[in-house]
Amino acid sequence: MPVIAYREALNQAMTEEMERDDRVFLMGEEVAEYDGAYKVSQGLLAKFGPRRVIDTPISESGFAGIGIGAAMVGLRPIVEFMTFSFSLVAIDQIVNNAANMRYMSGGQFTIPIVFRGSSGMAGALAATHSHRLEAWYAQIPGLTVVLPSTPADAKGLLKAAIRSDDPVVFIENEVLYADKGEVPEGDHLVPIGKADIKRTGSDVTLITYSRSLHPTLAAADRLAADEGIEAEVVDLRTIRPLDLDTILASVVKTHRAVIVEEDWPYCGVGAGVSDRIYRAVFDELDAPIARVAAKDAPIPYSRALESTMLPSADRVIAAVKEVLYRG
Amino acid sequence: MPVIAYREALNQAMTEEMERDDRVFLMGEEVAEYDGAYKVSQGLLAKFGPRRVIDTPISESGFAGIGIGAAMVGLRPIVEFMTFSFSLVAIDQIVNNAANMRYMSGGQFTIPIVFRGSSGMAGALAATHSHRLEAWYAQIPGLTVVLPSTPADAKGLLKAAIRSDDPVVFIENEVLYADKGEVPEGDHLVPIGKADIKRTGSDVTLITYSRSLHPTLAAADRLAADEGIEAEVVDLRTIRPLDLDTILASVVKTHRAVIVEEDWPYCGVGAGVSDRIYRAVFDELDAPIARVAAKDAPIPYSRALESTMLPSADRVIAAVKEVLYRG
Amino acid sequence: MSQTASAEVKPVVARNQALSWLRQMMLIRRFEERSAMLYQNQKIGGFCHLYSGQEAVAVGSIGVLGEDDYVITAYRDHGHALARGMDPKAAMAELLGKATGCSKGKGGSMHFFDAEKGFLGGHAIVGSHVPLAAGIAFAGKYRKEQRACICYFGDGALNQGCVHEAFNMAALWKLPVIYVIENNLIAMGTQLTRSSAVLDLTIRGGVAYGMPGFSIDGNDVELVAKTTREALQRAYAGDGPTFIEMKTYRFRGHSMSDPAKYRTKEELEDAKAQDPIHRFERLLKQRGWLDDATFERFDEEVKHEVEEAIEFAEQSPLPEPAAVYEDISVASYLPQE
Amino acid sequence: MSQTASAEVKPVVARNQALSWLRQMMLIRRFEERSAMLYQNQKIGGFCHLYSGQEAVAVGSIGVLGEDDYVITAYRDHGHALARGMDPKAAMAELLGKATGCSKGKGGSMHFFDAEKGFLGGHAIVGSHVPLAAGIAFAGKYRKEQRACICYFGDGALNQGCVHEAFNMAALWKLPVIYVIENNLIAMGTQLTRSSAVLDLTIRGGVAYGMPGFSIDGNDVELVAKTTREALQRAYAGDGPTFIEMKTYRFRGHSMSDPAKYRTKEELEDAKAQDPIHRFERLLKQRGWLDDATFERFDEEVKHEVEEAIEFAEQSPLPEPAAVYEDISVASYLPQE
Ligand SMILES: Cc1ncc(C[n+]2csc(CCOP(=O)(O)OP(=O)(O)O)c2C)c(N)n1
Ligand SMILES: Cc1ncc(C[n+]2csc(CCOP(=O)(O)OP(=O)(O)O)c2C)c(N)n1
Ligand SMILES: [Mg+2]
Ligand SMILES: [Mg+2]
Repeated sequence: MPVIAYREALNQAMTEEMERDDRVFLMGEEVAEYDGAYKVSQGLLAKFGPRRVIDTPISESGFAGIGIGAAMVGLRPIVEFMTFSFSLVAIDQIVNNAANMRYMSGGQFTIPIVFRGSSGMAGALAATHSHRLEAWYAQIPGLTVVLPSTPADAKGLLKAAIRSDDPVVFIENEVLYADKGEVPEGDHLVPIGKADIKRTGSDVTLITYSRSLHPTLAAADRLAADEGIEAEVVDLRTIRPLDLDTILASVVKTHRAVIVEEDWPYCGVGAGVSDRIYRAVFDELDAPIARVAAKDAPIPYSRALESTMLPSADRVIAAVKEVLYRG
Repeated sequence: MPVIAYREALNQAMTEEMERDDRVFLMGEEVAEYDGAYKVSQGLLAKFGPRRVIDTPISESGFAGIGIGAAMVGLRPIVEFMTFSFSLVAIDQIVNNAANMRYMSGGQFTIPIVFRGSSGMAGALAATHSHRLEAWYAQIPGLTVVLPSTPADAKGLLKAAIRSDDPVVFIENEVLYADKGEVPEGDHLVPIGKADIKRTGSDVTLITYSRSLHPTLAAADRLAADEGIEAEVVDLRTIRPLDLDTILASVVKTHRAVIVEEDWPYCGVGAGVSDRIYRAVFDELDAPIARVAAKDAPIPYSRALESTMLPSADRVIAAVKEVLYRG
Repeated sequence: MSQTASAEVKPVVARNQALSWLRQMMLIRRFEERSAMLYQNQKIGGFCHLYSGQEAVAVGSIGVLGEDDYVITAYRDHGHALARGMDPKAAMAELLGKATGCSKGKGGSMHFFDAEKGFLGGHAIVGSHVPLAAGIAFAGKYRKEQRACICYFGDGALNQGCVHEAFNMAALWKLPVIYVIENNLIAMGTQLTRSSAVLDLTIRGGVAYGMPGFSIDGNDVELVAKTTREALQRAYAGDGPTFIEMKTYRFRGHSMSDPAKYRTKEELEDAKAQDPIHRFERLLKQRGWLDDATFERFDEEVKHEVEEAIEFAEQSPLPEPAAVYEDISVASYLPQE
Repeated sequence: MSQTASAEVKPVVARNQALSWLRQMMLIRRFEERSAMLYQNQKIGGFCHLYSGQEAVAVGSIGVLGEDDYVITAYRDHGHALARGMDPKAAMAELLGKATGCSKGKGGSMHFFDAEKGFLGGHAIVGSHVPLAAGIAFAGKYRKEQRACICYFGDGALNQGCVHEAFNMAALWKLPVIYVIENNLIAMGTQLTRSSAVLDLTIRGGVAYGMPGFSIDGNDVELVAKTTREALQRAYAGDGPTFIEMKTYRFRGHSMSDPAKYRTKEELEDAKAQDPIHRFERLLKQRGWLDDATFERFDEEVKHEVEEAIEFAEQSPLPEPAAVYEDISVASYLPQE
């Protein structure tokens, strides 16, 4: 299987789907002539021309709305946010128009659109440019929220997202763009709404998604090597709808869980997932579910501070020891 | 003590604080000549004149930003959103400018501003006009988030919010505006960050805030009368920072908890609070924490449907029976 | 580029068309009057914004569209929906929150939809549908169809930022969209003079983006039709968007809960003297196209039609409780509870 | 209302002032050149947007402000901060993420702040500070102070909706704000022709809101000063906002990570031939206000100053880990973890 980078996997997904379906087009800041701020759309303008690969002004609310309007009448837009931090100025469109339209029209209009772009703490970008908004989007009925962690998932999930008839918030991670991995060629689809066990284990369940998968896997390896603790790592991949079945099957097996994410801890995805686990299998839990998340502070510029915000393998290991009641 | 309506309590708070401090002013749509879309600012223009009570165009992002700018240089704005549903178009200003400014400037600028307005399912307003955004704001470090449930709290908390040197998101509820209650005259202040036990009990802890307090109290009365179950009702009042001490003291006493709110269940305040309870006092809980929240769907127009979304006393009672393992 | 189109070039349509427009305006008026009563009787809930006084705008402009063109508007949407041919029964049932409503009772007054008629809603966040309109027009251009989108919004909406973002892109990309600002001189209780730094709105909406801009009497249904038709031709020809300010007046409060204390009785009386329905009635009579009997007949017919709609709505079932979870997604919906 | 101010009226300031402006421009240039190197050595992280080529805008306009006036800008903020008198040490320490930085290492390149100097930031969400500027000006008016706010932003920012919302209110309420668009003809990789439906930006920013609008050569520091001073007088007099398009050019890529493939070498060379620093140097020499020795001395001085700043920054401590939780709120902060 070819080994390619996460950004190329995304590029392949868009290329293949655009070849397959003329209704699919890409729109956003710098996606065309610049080949994408992060080069995810490299070569697409050359291949598909300016009708289908469209540079926009810095008007997120406007072009998100244009995408939604186009989707109302049957096109299938991919709208790129240079980063999801900038989706804050367009969030009314996403929530009130993309997510609500089908409902408010009694099912008459569907919005087959993908909002995609990078996200997270990408390295000294400071408070305005490091948002992780997945919990906000996950709260909204009508949206599907996907966060791939590997190149293969990135390709398969983006293809599935583009084929979805519902609005999908597809959140990439800037730090992952250069990550390489095996990616099936051609029609590789990963189903939306299915979590993936990225490592099996029996002692504790580590639940994570996106970039945080990587320190989590690193922690699992070290736990196995150093402590003989076998952690099962569940990569959520889709956080709305949540694949609760996969999570519960693992927790029922291990009786202990840690949730690892890059977001703030209060009222975020981690809390949302932990609440659902408790309500489903409270009696199966031998310890409270531990959390590894960003510190509850705006994201600082200085790397010296920023690095302490991120979930690290060390922090994951400490949390695992906590739920295993091991000093 | 005089009995006045929630809206009058808010009006008193603004009036008193504006009398006390010339830096305080009110700005928003229809706050002046119209006396407020919900009459919360009734009479303020007449009393304070157009310098301090300012009608704006329909430009939420713009006037939120104007408020923040004015706060940067020492004024103390009250910015009214006609409803918080409309804060979606201004949320970038609130998150990136109001909440982050102090941090990003290394403490040089403070933003003493209050964003206030109604919220929630106000009766057949449908999906775009019924948002409950408290969980989103509660997630943001740098913001204080307050939701009063009674006229007395409305007055005391709004006065405290106006005197706060930090940005406060002050979320009222349209359905509560006409509710009456005893409200102390003059300098009545309710501390931010303190929950309030609105009813004592020993069998179960009911945690709630804003409008949902009322069906919760009704449920508690019926539970006592019909079933001999004594519920303790904790009104959070402030959801950021959360008064975890008060919550935990109650849960440690009752060993069971139900969280009642008008918001969607996934990744919201209820999940955020339950996660923190479990992590603090897991071993004290005799049952998983139950949730009563809006159904996970956009808010429908038809009252026939909308009414089923709201937390009702019946739903609270059912949840209490669940955590008490009573059929 | 701001131009005041002259009102002389009438008649712009044949007699039958003109009569049907008059009748449509009367239907809308009657529909609104009865809606007001039903609201007062609490049969209709939520926010209900009536269109009375502005009928010439919707009827004259939608009247010249092709079947394939699209219509999108704000929350004051009953008039546009009916002008586009929505069945009054489905409209009234929606107001009553019934399963047979045009949005199955889920949208309500502010969120009417009718996919079959190319009526793309009723949108209640001020200004938020203005980008949608550009996107709808974009799709037409993308598919190389001859298809335009007409988009209505109020004078107050010009103060929402996304409106300007959309104007710029619509103009930059020459999208086939017709932007109609229904300038009724007020946004809720805020007079235009207190909300806009510039009072000639074609400057803010047209000139600023290099769009052809027109400011016309929106209570003159034929002038509305003529100006819209020209804009439609520009759209079809690939010449891009047009901005039309249509000056009008709303007879009712902003919504049913607004006592409208911000204006005097005299102001309202003066405006009603310019009632677009009566103006058109008089004109058609002068022209010899309408007689009293026909007018009376129209009046009876629309009354009957609206009563039938009410009857239908009243008799219709409420949505089933399970409907809460329907129409959320095309994929089978899994509530996250 | 769009006017092209003429460039004849020089000199607009006394010799000492002019020399200090030249020196300031040189300081900024040097600061940026060294920042670029430090970025390449990974001493500076994140996004770093250099100001080289645009110095005349910041220096000429800030140069005529009073001490009490306020300055606010976007993420390309080093030049404005230094022009306003920020200590290069604090600026450089910020870039290096040090505790001694102007924002204690928490803001970084895009978020410089200096309360003492009335420098209200560095703001990185495009357009988002444009409403803040109106609010800052609002406060001055509210307190009846003679105090204006100058606000810089790029040509690309004109496409953000909140900018238009702010323009309208600033004009409507006659706020003492000076809006300066630094039109360097490009936003990241998007040329103005591909982002704006109208190329005369005074139409979109001035005319559309009834603000006096000027379009000037932003590389002419004295013209910049003169035009700004007139705007300042309008602001002080209570005549409201002014919109000034200053045409300029950035010599560097959009940020340090941009190879700037969207332009030719020739285009860049042509622009550099118009380097505002060299233009001003030549002018001052022609005028007899500057000799080679003084220029050399300035060059040495600013080099030294920047090296000192780097030295200071390098030697400064990183923020303590506990600093993560500091400066979040005035009330004692309780992390919600
Ligand atoms: C973003 C947003 N802000 C505020 C409101 C509340 N609101 C609804 S209609 C309206 C007035 C709109 O006036 P205008 O655009 O002139 O339209 P008209 O009602 O006159 O038809 C306001 C303030 C809203 N729906 N959305
Ligand atoms: C809302 C938002 N969208 C996108 C970006 C990413 N971005 C940063 S600067 C920039 C270009 C801005 O160009 P312009 O306003 O002309 O200023 P210049 O960089 O030329 O000084 C873009 C797209 C952002 N920071 N904020
Ligand atoms: Mg209006
Ligand atoms: Mg630029």
